[in-house]
Amino acid sequence: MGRLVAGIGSSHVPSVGVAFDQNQQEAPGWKPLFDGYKPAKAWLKDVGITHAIVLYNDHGTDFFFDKYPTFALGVADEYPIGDEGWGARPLPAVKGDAVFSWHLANSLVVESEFDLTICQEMVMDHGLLVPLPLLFDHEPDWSVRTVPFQVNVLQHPLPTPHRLWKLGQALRTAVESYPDDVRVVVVGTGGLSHQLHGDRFGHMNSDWDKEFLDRIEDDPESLVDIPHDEWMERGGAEAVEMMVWLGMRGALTPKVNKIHRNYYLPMLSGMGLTVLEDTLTSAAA
Amino acid sequence: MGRLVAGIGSSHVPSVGVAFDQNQQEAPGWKPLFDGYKPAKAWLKDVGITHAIVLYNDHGTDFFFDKYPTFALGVADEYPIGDEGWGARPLPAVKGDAVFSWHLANSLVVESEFDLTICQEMVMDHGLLVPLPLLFDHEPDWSVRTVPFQVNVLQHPLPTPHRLWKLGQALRTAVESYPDDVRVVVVGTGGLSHQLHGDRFGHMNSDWDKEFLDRIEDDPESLVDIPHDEWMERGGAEAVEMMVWLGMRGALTPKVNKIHRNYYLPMLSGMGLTVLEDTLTSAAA
Amino acid sequence: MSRETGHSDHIPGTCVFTGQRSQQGLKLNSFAFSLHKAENREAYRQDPDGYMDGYGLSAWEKQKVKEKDWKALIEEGGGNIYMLLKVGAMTGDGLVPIGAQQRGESVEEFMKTRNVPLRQNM
Amino acid sequence: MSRETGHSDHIPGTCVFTGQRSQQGLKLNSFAFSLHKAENREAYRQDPDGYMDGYGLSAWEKQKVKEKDWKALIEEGGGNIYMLLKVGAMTGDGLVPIGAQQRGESVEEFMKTRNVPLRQNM
Ligand SMILES: [Fe+3]
Ligand SMILES: [Fe+3]
Repeated sequence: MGRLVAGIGSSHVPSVGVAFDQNQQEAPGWKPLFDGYKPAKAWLKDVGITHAIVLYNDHGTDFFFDKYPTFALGVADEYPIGDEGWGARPLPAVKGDAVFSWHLANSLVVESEFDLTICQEMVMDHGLLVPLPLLFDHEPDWSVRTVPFQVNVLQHPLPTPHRLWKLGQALRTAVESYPDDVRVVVVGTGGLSHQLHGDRFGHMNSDWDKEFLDRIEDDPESLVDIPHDEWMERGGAEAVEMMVWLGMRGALTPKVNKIHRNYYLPMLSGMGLTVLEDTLTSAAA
Repeated sequence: MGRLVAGIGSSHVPSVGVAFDQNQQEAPGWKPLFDGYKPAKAWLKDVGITHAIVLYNDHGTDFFFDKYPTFALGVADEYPIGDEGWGARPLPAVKGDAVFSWHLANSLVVESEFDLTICQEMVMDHGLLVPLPLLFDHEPDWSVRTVPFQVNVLQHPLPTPHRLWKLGQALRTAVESYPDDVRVVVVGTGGLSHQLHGDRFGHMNSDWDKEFLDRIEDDPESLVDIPHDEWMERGGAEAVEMMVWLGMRGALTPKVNKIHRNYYLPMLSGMGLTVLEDTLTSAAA
Repeated sequence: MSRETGHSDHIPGTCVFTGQRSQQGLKLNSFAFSLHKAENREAYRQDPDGYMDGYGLSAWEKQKVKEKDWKALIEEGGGNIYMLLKVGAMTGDGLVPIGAQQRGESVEEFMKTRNVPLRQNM
Repeated sequence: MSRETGHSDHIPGTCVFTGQRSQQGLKLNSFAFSLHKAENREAYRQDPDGYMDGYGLSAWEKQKVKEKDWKALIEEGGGNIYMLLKVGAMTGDGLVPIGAQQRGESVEEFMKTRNVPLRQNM
């Protein structure tokens, strides 16, 4: 039977991918970031994760505004690495699990009534590719099977935080009805505070970032009614990505065990990481 | 203020488009079908419809299984006529209304939490193009502004009939919150009974078609819990299209005035037409 | 049953187009879908094998397309009827011959089962 | 307010990427999106005007792209920052110069406002 073991929230700043590929992990500006992922990666290996459902957003790698989905679920066995304008990163194609993904699709659409766009072809964006190799081995091949789940946070109208919360709950239902013994982590990526356009370019808000990291852990339902405008006012217009974390948190038990947290605020955005253990699964283990 | 004036259910058999373009309206095999639309078209003109929201399904004209949406809403000012394999029909490009469409998008996604795929580019399929010129003038140009709404009934998992019912209710909410004086008809297309593949090719069920036409009018909520399998068993595998009519019916008042109905069963499929007047709007008029 | 798995096949003579079938037939259906463009139909006519190779079709798939074995393409190949209809439109096979072949009947035999035999339908 | 209309512009210095802006900038953003393919970047380099003409860009849009006036493209042209970043990636302009231009600052002035000035960020 499918088990939801943990949830992870992570930022996905593209330059982290560049720094990773250039082996900058020990450089002074980057070390506080990369060191933060080490305990997370070790713990995920320890608890035997087999599958990662990654909620992320595309940034113009695969989806365009001709036809823009609110929620797009990948159902392939393999996903190519995207070229975001400067060539594809040297990573092996992301390894999927079509059978598991179609099961999730059936449960989400028929049981939980989510109006998914179902993708048999889907190209991976830094929204997923930045955190994935920080959390799992990828050489010689990925140590985890990934289900990509793309969320629109670019073109308004955006899904509400409440809808993302419900999505998380539906993902749990879907995972738990899977007949095979998969051990699943749900990852939500995006944020934290940042704004990338306008006079307000460079806006950051570490107070809000830290409050968010507390609330996503202890009191996540207090976040589900915050309107889009308030996410933008507090964190910056592009920080609506933070809502995606609610899709992760909604999948977990109300109370969670905090395994690890990291926060770093260089340059242009708050970079956060949180690792939360599901208490139902940990109690059963 | 936006007003929901009426709902229409209609079949969308491709050969009707061919017969229409070849002026076969008086041919003995076709006359019972085309005559059925005449009172509908006259009545729609009479009640001053300005906008049609057309719930239909694509049949491989614009959407493919690489990325297949459950619900796709058009938000353009114009939609090209599709080529379904034998050239595009000689019809003017379908006239849209981007401002109205984006209003619907905002309401459906943010207020009602539907996970739409939003289409600024969308090519029209016979699912929409067969009924449209039977219901509205199109020469020299369309007498109505159209909002295309594409529903997946091809690739399982399909949306549930219950979800389509809720969609109809959400469409009403969206129309009624529009500040301009638009007079809207919601059209649901598809069916009736037909199966186009397998040993069961050619299956039709006029008893079920007629029961459906009664229930969609008088007792639509009795249809929302029918599982996909039962729609397929009764009407044929491709008759899951009939569920789309629930998106139309859900937008209307529980009680409706029946304006017109037509049914014809030639060759391969039940061809139905129903015109239902909203009782709230008719009472207010 | 299909509510849970989406993989119901209990209706006789019916292949529900599930995710499983869509995955299996992705290349075949992608080829068929591409024929909504006139230039692609022309390219197919010029060189059927070369065109199908461009979509990665297997030898079996290419053979069944050329044999117009719609039944095999749907039941064994994951073909979707709406996509395959574009192949038929190109080769001059309408829905009736495609359906009759699946039923194991001639067009004439099939037409006898219809109440109003319209020339073109669906 | 934006809950109803999706067209909120009350946050100073912020252009929310609404449907209205997406409609306005569709061609511009389509051009920018196309640059995720290396062959398209090469085609642009060979003939910037011809390439942009192929996406139906207006004279104003072409001029602002060539002037690297990101501020105008976003505030007046409906440009989406994530799409425009692909133009910058091609022309060698990272997020920092793109952002500094929008703030009306030099890169040096902007860097002074940062606590950890990482070379590449975002
Ligand atoms: Fe991002
Ligand atoms: Fe149809």
